[in-house]
Amino acid sequence: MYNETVMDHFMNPRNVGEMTDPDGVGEVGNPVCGDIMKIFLRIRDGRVEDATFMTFGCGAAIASSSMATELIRGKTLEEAWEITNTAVAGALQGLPPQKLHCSVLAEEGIHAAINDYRKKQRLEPWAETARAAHEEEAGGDAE
Amino acid sequence: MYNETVMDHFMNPRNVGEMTDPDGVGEVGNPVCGDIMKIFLRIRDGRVEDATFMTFGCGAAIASSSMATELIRGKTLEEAWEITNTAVAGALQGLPPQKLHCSVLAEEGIHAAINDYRKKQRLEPWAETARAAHEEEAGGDAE
Amino acid sequence: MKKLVYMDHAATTPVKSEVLDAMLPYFSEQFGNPSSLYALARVSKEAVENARAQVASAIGASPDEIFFTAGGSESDNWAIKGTAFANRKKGDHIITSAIEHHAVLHTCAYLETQGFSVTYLPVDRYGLVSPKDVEEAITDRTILVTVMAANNEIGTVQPIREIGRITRERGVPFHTDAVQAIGAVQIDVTEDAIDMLSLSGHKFYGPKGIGALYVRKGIRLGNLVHGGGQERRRRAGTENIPGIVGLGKAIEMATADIPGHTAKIAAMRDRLCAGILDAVPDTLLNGHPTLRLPNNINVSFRYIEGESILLMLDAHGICASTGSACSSASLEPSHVLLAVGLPHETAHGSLRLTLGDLNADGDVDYVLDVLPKVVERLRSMSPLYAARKGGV
Amino acid sequence: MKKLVYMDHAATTPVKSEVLDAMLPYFSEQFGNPSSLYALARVSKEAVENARAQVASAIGASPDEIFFTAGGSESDNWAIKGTAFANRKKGDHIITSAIEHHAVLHTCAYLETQGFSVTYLPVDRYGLVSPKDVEEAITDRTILVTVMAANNEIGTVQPIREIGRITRERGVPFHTDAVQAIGAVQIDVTEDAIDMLSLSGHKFYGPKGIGALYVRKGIRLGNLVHGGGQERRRRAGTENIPGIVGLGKAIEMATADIPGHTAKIAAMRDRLCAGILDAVPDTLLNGHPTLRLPNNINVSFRYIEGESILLMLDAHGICASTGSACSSASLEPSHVLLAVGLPHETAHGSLRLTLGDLNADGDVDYVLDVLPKVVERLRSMSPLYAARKGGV
Ligand SMILES: Cc1ncc(COP(=O)(O)O)c(C=O)c1O
Ligand SMILES: Cc1ncc(COP(=O)(O)O)c(C=O)c1O
Repeated sequence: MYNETVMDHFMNPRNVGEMTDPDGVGEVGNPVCGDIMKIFLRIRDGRVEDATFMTFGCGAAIASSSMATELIRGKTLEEAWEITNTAVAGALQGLPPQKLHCSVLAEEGIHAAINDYRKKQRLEPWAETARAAHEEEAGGDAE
Repeated sequence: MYNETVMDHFMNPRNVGEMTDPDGVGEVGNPVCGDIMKIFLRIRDGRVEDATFMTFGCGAAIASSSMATELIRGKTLEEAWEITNTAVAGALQGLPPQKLHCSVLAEEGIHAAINDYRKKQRLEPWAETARAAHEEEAGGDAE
Repeated sequence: MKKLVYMDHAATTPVKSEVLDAMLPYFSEQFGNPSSLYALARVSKEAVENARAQVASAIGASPDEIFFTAGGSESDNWAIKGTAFANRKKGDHIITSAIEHHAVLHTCAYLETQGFSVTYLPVDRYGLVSPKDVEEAITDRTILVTVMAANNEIGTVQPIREIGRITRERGVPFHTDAVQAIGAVQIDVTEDAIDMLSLSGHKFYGPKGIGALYVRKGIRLGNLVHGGGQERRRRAGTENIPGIVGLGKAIEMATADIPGHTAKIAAMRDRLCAGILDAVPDTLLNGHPTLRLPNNINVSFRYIEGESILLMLDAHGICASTGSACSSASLEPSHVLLAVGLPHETAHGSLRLTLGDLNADGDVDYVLDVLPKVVERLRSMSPLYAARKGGV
Repeated sequence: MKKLVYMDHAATTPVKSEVLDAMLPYFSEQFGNPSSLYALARVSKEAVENARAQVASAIGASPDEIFFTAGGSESDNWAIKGTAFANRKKGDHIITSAIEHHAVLHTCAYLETQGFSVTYLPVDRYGLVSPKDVEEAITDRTILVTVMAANNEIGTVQPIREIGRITRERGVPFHTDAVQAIGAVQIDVTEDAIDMLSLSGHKFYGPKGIGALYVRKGIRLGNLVHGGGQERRRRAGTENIPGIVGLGKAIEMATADIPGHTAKIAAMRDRLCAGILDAVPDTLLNGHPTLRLPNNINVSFRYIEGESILLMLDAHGICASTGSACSSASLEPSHVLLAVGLPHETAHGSLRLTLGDLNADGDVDYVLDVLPKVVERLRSMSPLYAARKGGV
């Protein structure tokens, strides 16, 4: 069902764990739907110095969290904001169609964490862009 | 589908053939239904001295003709008249349910031949007894 | 051992050894349920998808247009009922032919009890449906045309490409029962403009109890078997993996070289057919002289009845059929033979010989030796034959 | 080779070698179409009738009450739709339970679109249907009660004999989906007053793609698959002889000694179940403590999700399931677990282990070694678990 990259990020997830004193935290998802993703950020000079996650969810949710935190490490907040679900799924070499929402969750988690940081900095939160457009583009393995 | 007795009477039918100058002939059945049976009788002193048949039809029709002519040979006309379809099917050790009508045809063939003889003798033809009763009783192999 | 000459390939065929070999690992070793997540299940899943690609490629479809079923009958039922019930709001009229298999005809008859109306197109004396008749029968309430690719009794091959062209033009879905045609006639669902196509494994040296329905993308079709999410939610039931694998392998082999394979069978068939017509007087060939399946002979021997011919042939080890296999146990003469205009008594005397991979030239000689004697024997008992001789 | 521990016997089972051996002659040698007249066909016909007797005897039916189908899903569809459409004039109301297999539930949902009304009886927290609820739900428009004999996910065994007694008294036909029950629970259609019963070969070491429907004499039932005259005109399609033979052999073996066989499986199951509940905190056992299938364990591990458990188990060679096999690919938590009252997030964390002939004691030890670590590992990543720990 999952390709090797996904399985690698599921079996050996990068950046797992709660962060002590994070600069921004985003929690998205819903236990009713079977997935909750919590992204922790440490920000230095407008850059993501460290990013970790805690995830309750399926293989794709855990792999997406792992990949998403990898992708945003070292990026400026603007760059990190631009990491779309498509980018996450792409970096994972594709997700099954019914699992693309996990990569969407990762994008949302990053956004939530960045805006949490901005809020703490008393900055205006950034606005979400239309989601549908991303989802249409996202490629994926056959089921 | 057929038991050994039926197959024997089909593969080695007794009394096949047209009779020259028969005393009675009965033809029953209908080519539309796929079977025609013709019974020929030679009568001496009120007895069936000889009986032969010609049949167009399935295996059961041919076997029933063969068995029916066997059964009536040597019998008085009264006895021959009483040979029912049940007797024919029974002597054949049973027929599949959907083939019981072939034994009925044999009974009808005998009756037709006897009445043909009686007509030629300027005797009143005998009346058919109710057919349904016989058919109900008739046993048969499972299909 | 007693001699066995099998000439009933249209009824069913043995599973080819290569096909059985392909199936064997999936009974007891690679037995995983493809819906499951683990590695064992992925092997089954891949086997299913591989077979789907084999079936698709054999008929020019794409794999996601192929759905596995339990055989030709289920495929026919699904295509016809599924189309009818899903399009009820659009219309209630179905067009078919008078010589379809019972899986189509009885399904249509059932739909008539459910308020649909069905046109049964007549055929000419060779069993051909006229595309013009199809065209003229279409009304604005027509929701389906279903005409078989080739007939199972008399072997007549229908002009499905012309019918496909017409139905496509008129925007009416076209289903064809290709159960007898696969491996015998080249079929390309795109070129032939076919919207749905039924096939059945055991007719081309694959296993029994497995078939497929091709459904062109975009065709509206309700489900026949509801339940689990198998076959992309369109046909419920744990997949018959060995059956599916066998179907894939069998159709690949059956369609690899249709002209080469059929030429060999047709050569035997032609010699046998000519020999029978030559040796046995008062014999009619049913079906079309050239537009027919390469393996099919259907003849009527006047004055005798088919079942008794079969029994005598069986006593000589020859397996044959009178009409379709299903009708052998019934008392009705074949609806196909009646539709091509045979009188009842002639229809009753019909014999179908269908050749195939089990036959060799010696079989032809053997049948040519046995069959005329059998006919002669039965005629010698037949009052109709006696009357005809008398009459001449 | 990598270790493989198969604990998904409820999804499917491998074909037993004795069963495959019984099937093998019917693929390529005794391949005759049983509807035909010749000797070759009679061998097939006898094989089918022998299997029919085996199935009948396993459930206390008579052979002419057994009809072969392509599996459990077809049997369920046939029983339910066939009853509904044949009795439309009598009524339009069907009673079932909330925890049926999708083959029943989706069929009922389809019938709702066709004007029927369906009562979905609730179950208690163990998954039990109350016979009293059945009784109270029956109206004078009720034409069918369908309640499964045993649940495929949580293993709860239903009081079908009581339900049978009630429905028989009220004159309402009673169908039971016994797909999971065969070989695990003693069933006697006469004593249990069952009118129709579905079963499927691959759940008890028989082949996939073959099943049967028991239909008590005198029960009104329309056809699902129309066509040829097979199965006494009630289910069209050339018979899947090897499948039928395999089904017969498999059910004979599976029901030969139910108490002896299940005792062995239940002993392993009990040790595994106790071990899991012991080793893993925050774990709930789903289903009934005693009225359950002997091979079934269904537990919910709080704070983690089922698919990720399966993937990690698979990495260790352990085959298991979360809910029914079909739902593994879906995003919905199991309707069965929701029906017994589990909150969504707990339902998402469920694991089904179903033991069987492929297991030995060592497998229990192995799973008891691996599973707690897997749960621990996933919990260590779970924000829900962290929050719960924080909260204590
Ligand atoms: C309870 C129950 N009913 C019906 C079915 C359907 O059986 P099959 O997949 O063989 O069609 C299954 C198995 O999937 C089942 O567990
Ligand atoms: C033309 C045709 N359609 C449908 C069928 C039904 O196929 P099956 O018996 O595999 O269900 C057959 C064969 O019996 C056939 O010859």
